[in-house]
Amino acid sequence: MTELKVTFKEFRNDVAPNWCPGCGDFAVLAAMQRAFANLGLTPEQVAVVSGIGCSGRISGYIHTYGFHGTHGRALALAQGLKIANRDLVVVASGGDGDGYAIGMNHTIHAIRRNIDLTYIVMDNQIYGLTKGQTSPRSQMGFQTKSTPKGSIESPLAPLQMALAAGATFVAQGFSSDVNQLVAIIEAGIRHPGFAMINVFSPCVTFNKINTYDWFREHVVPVETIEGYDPHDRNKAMQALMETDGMLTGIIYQDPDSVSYEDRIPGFQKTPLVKQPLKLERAEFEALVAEFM
Amino acid sequence: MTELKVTFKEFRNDVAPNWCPGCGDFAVLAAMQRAFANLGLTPEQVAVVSGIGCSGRISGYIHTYGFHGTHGRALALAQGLKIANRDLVVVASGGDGDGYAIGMNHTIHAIRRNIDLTYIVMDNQIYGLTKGQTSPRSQMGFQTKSTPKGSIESPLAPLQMALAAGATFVAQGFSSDVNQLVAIIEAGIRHPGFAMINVFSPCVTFNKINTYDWFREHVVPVETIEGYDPHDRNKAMQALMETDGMLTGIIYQDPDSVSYEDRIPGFQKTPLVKQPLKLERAEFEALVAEFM
Amino acid sequence: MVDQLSWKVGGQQGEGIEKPGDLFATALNRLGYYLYGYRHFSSRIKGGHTNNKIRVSIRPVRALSDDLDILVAFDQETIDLNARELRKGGVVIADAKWNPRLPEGVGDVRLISVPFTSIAQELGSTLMKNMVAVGATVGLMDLPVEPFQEVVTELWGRKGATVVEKNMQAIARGAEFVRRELGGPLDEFRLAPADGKRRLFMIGNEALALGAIAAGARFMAAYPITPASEIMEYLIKVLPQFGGTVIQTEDEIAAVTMAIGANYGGARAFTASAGPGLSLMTEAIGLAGMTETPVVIVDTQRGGPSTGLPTKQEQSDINAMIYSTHGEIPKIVIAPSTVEECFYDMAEAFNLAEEYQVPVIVLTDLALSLGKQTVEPLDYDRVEIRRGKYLGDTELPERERLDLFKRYELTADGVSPRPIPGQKYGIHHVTGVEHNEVGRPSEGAANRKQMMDKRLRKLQGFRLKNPINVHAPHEAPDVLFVGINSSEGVIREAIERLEAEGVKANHIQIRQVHPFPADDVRPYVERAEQVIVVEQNATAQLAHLLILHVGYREKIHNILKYDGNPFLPREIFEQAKGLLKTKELI
Amino acid sequence: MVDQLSWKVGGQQGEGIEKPGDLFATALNRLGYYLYGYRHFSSRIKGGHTNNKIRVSIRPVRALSDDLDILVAFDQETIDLNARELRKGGVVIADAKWNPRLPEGVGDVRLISVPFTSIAQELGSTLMKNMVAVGATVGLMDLPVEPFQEVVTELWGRKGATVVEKNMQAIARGAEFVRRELGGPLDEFRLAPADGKRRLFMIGNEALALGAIAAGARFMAAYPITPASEIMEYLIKVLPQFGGTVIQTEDEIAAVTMAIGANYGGARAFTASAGPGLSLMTEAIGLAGMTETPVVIVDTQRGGPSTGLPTKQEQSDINAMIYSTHGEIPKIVIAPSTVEECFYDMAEAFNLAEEYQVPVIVLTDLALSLGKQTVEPLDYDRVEIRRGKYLGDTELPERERLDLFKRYELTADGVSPRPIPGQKYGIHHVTGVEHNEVGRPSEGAANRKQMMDKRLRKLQGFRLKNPINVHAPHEAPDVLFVGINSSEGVIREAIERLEAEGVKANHIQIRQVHPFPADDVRPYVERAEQVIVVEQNATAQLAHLLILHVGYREKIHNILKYDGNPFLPREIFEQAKGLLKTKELI
Ligand SMILES: Cc1ncc(C[n+]2csc(CCOP(=O)(O)OP(=O)(O)O)c2C)c(N)n1
Ligand SMILES: Cc1ncc(C[n+]2csc(CCOP(=O)(O)OP(=O)(O)O)c2C)c(N)n1
Ligand code: SF4
Ligand code: SF4
Ligand SMILES: [Mg+2]
Ligand SMILES: [Mg+2]
Repeated sequence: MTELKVTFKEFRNDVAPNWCPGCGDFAVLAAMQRAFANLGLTPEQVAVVSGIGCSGRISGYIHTYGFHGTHGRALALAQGLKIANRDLVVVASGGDGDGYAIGMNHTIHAIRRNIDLTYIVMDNQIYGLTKGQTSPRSQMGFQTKSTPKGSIESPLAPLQMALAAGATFVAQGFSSDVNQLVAIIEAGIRHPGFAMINVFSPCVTFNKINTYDWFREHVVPVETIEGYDPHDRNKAMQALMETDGMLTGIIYQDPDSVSYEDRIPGFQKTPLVKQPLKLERAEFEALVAEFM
Repeated sequence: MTELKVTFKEFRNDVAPNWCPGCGDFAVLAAMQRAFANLGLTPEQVAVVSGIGCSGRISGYIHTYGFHGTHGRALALAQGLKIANRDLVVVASGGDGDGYAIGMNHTIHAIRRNIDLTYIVMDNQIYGLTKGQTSPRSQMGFQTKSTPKGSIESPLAPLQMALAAGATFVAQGFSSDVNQLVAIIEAGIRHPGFAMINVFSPCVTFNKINTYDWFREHVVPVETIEGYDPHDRNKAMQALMETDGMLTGIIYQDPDSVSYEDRIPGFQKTPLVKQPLKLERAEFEALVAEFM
Repeated sequence: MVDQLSWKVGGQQGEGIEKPGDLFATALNRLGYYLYGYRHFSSRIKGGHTNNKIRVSIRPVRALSDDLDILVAFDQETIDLNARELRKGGVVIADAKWNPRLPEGVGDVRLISVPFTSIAQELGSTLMKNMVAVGATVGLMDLPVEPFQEVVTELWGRKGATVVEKNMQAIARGAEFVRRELGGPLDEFRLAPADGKRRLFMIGNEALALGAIAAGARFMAAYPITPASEIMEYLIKVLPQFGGTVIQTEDEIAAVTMAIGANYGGARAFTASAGPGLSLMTEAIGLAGMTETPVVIVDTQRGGPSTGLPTKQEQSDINAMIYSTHGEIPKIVIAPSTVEECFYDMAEAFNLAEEYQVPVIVLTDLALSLGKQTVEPLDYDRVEIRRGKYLGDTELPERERLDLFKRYELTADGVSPRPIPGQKYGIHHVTGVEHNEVGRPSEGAANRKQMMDKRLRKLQGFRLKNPINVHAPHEAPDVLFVGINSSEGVIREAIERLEAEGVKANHIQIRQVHPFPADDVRPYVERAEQVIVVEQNATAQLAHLLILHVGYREKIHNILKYDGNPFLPREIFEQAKGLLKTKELI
Repeated sequence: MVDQLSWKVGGQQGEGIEKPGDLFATALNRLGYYLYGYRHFSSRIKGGHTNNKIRVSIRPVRALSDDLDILVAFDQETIDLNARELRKGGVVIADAKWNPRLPEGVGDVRLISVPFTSIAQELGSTLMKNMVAVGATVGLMDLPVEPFQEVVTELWGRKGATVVEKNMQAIARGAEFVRRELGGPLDEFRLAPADGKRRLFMIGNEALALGAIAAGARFMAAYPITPASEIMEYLIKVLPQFGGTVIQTEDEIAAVTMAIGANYGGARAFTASAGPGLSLMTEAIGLAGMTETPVVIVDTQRGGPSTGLPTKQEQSDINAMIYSTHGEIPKIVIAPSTVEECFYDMAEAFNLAEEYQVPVIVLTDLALSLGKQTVEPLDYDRVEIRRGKYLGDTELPERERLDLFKRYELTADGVSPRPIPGQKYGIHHVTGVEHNEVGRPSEGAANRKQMMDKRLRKLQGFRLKNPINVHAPHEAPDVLFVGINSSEGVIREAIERLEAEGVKANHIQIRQVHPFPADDVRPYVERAEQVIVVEQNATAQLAHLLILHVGYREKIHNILKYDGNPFLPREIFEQAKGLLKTKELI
């Protein structure tokens, strides 16, 4: 059997990422590759859809189908794609600016909709690609190019928002703990519905506050919480609030989640894209007859 | 002193609202007029900015300054306006589609920013003006024009989202209880920062489920909760989750809220709009000298 | 007996006045008459005047008539606002209940007060006053009652035989009352018999939706908006039968982007909206252009700018549809003129989108999208499915693991083969950033130029099968009329009258808006003494396209209308006469 | 001695190679030389080749030179990519550390290996290798060391005298090394002395920001994007001094809408972005147009479409800026050609926005927005503040309580008086729905027409003070060059060479893009034998504006470039010669 086993190398391509050395996004890339391999997926079964940002480049660094879209719209692309072809494993990804600033609306509504996708946000609490402005995740007082006197906006709590929006799967990883991240992504992909995964992915170039060390000191793995039950939405919310959003691991999963696709009236298991385009003459005539 | 007292009639104009008889929005209009009067405001001190929808028409039915903008963007207009003239009382308003579908992103970021505005969402859990499609507030299974077999998306919990976004004032009213609503709006306007107010405002024409009676049965006024403390964010979140978002009254208020305007470095108490446009020659020359 | 007749029903919005109009029109359609309707309504739910003007004829009609033969009024406001439109000898039928009266200065018009409400009450429900009103029309026009029986049964059959019976009684009573009042049928309201053929009766939006289904679209993502919502609402009802679905998105950006995502996945998917939605889609349309992802987008034009006149007729998005989005992409814009063309063009749009791998915008206007009209049979066999270089159902040849598929291969026609996700040997990358042949970001100058050239090459020489509709009987006409979208019928009627006065007029209707079919249009412009571009906007957008692409600026004149109402034949006729007079042609 | 010289420094992005370029340029600026720079960079943070090409001259320069005199290379890639650009006898200065070599086929070019790194190490930090490189240039060009001392002190003074001293030593050591290597200064690298005047040295974005402040803008709402971000970043630093602020919004829709809200409130506010942002603003721009709310929007054009080439030069948003947004609004689009004009036009944009109560788009391109250049003194006295019918600081006459202010009064010029919220007798309503004079929604046909006419009337006959920049020495020129934005300088250089070959060439640069200044442009087109429109896009957008508004299609030719790089004088010169030859003019 060993020769059949997919390894993460199957998901590597020959592009050298243009991320800065040490960027947290390398770990996210590696974790995605390993998760895909662990799930026994083949490259053509997967599509990685990404937004614009340093993080958004990820779709070009992985050997799967990839769509690098517009800023903030990865989830809209991904949802359309999944509706077209529900056999695909669709992973959307991007930065915290992409997903929580310009794209926040789609994030919330994708969560509500619960289409079977996995969404990975590389949360570095800053805008990397545009060279270091504040992001909705930047802490109050955080000094950046755009907030030289410190940010004066309250940072978003994306996972609390996700729970409030009715998320059925909420998890958080950290680039320093690739094993945990792999497990989270695997679980997210297996989850029947929308999996919301926030990853602390340090920007070593522009964010000198929320560094690897800083995160290491601040994260609270769910395992450290006695008897943590990831099936209780209210408790999950409480735990997030109490840890100021620093909880990592699988924070909440609805065991009864039914994906959007499975709720659509008349929607088939056979992907749309494999169904015939042409109507039968009789079908057409029946439709038209309604107008006579 | 009586002759000086402002009455809500000051805020009435001569337009007959084109809302359906019985629409919940009439009560919101009346409550706004009474709240303004109770606060001793005069019409020119107030600007009502609204979105597009049945509810959005409200800016035309009140005798104050009014700006009826584009669908979903009332808050962006309102924030710009307030920055221009912080002496104004700015109230933004619109429907649940306006604020929680197309405009949700602005809602969240306005909350984070905490500019001193009051935002009133007339939440009828449906799209009124476009004749009865599902809204992000529609319950699962809710049948509308756009969901004849029932909605299959999980409804948004706007006030939980608001708390997760760092709201400093969160309240909920109901068109049947105008007195409560007046009190909420007054408190919201007095609150130094962003006041998020959701109002159950039934659509008598298209929503035959979430009717006045339905709400009457389901709302949970905060007063009915023993020892409810509106200053505890976590408790407020819990109470919202436990009541499935049906809590009414002032649900949370941060007593230490400092408005965005008061945090902006160098921002004056004198409104921008009253400051001179022209630079002094010396100021200009100092700026330019930096480039030599 | 008359060949045609114009009927209008009016009342307060939200009071169910759609019913009598629909019933009247459907019954007459069943009798084989041709119909053309236009609804006047406001951006509010209840209250405010609304009306439905329907033209009935024994011959095809594609325009409103200038005047009105019969006005059915459910309130005094309806009479006050519309009575002036009645021809000499026209009739107002109104509910006796509120003592209807004709306004001052309305000349030779007859008012018949029919006790709509009391008859309905006698029959058990005031709701039936609508039926009494229909009956009054039946009496006035001396119509057979059978088709009404049929439609009433379809409408209320589920509620039981008594309900049907009651409603039919209401119709009979209304008819009887009017017959008695008139003392016998008036010849001027009796239509010549129709051919009795069953024809389709639908609005443009329904035809667009049918076209999409016929083309194999099984996914629509959309956000509600007037006057586009019916497309989505129809598909929501129908698509589940075919395994498809509609997602009502959070906004139009999500809608179009989802449609792009689904097309990337290999499905045929689309969105539809009106001006405000299209404006929001601007960035995404550029993404489709840059990534060469097919996508179809319907723009049902309404009164602009901004929220504008959401329920009114206009044709003012032409420029925006051609030029919107930053940078330069290939894009196709087509504009059907009739409901039939809505169907065929919509189906064709999906072919074009896939053949050229570009966004295709199907442009309609409110009158076309919402006007209900008699429609010639829609021909199943005319709907082709052509997917161009789509490889989704092809077995791709094996290749080395990292030898990515050249999704953007530089080809002679600029179009590259297109595998879809899921295919084993089709892996490639797609990006809105400039990219190389396998879709990887590339900033190189040479690659950039090649890729821009490739993309723009795709539509060089592009030509629809029918880029313009031509009615050009004259070799050397006095005037060429040029129109777009719903104006075809009204221009033709104006031309009939002009021809009757000796004017030689040709007429083309622009269906291929972009790329502009200059070579097709030019000969007609050249041959004409004068050109009159008829369009519903204030800045003569279509005329400017002519000037830009064809020239002959000095020949080109405009008839513009931008008050929210569709053209009437008389308006074009008279303004054209004015323009022609200045040229001393008449 | 030479009058001008072209210098380039290159290396890996994110390795601080901006420093030596800035230091070199600033020092030469202090000496009174004129400079013109263009940075080549990529859409990534670290890694990837970047370079900064700077032209230095004793006379004003507004274009890059075709070739290069000196290339300072921090890696072999820089040599490989740029050595071919060197003129015969040009010099590469490179770090000896990595054994630099000239690529095959690079002809008569001299390579000087300077031990950047080892000298820096000796001085205590490899970071100083930049300074050694600057020193090498100083040596090669035989420059005085004082201005460097000055700039180094400004840069590192805060870190203490030792740091300054060390850096100066690094410069001295580099200079010394090269002098020794050359055995004395080479005349061909010695610049003729400059006038020693202190001039401004800045990028277009800074000038735009200064223009906004000078015009009284105290609020900017924006979302970061290349190549616009510097505007926002500069204002973030500076506006607090003047009580103003910048909000970094959640997206561009919020940005422009906030700016509209602030303008409605009576402040002067604006936003700035590039193509993708502008596309997202499409709907809001329509709102500003419909509600007649002034707003200024900067579009810094970059390579499109979609994300395109975010760090590259292009001029491809012209059509989108004119025609975007559904429906029809009055709108002004102006395009400065120089950094000075960025300043004045930006300030003027606020006047126009308020005088006409319309959105004003200030269009630049990447080369203009980011190219750092010597700038003539900015004249405080030339900045006027004109607010048109703004009534915000007027005592309004008393009126009845419900007698709303006629914010949309129908006036002869179409512009209506504008009170602002807070004024006691100015209460009115504003809406993007069609409205009456007091701003209440109105669907009436007559009102609609009046209001459309009113809005469109505002810009009838609109004309900037300088709608075009004119360099037209010839009464009957062989050719008229037409350009836009940053191409002014490069076109002028090409013309100089053409004139040297006997071609008579006029030149206009379009500053008023919309409404198009047809009457200003026409005479120049008429008089020219041939017209060559030089623009950086693939579809000849500017040329089409000429054809549409002025005609003379047969005369109009294009020189297009859309590979992401700015024009070089030679390219225009040679292509123009080609075009002129076909006309047998040369
Ligand atoms: C519509 C639009 N606006 C702005 C930009 C410029 N832009 C590119 S990436 C980015 C934000 C990057 O931040 P984030 O999403 O956090 O990604 P990171 O680079 O930090 O991974 C911005 C503003 C754009 N490409 N498109
Ligand atoms: C960009 C845009 N998209 C769509 C519309 C159409 N539209 C008008 S109101 C509305 C939603 C109304 O629902 P809601 O906001 O809940 O307000 P309500 O009418 O229920 O008060 C929509 C979709 C629009 N005006 N603009
Ligand atoms: S700038 Fe930050 S986010 Fe971007 S690649 Fe570098 S380290 Fe990563
Ligand atoms: S449709 Fe509903 S929301 Fe709109 S006015 Fe009528 S009752 Fe109110
Ligand atoms: Mg980030
Ligand atoms: Mg609603």
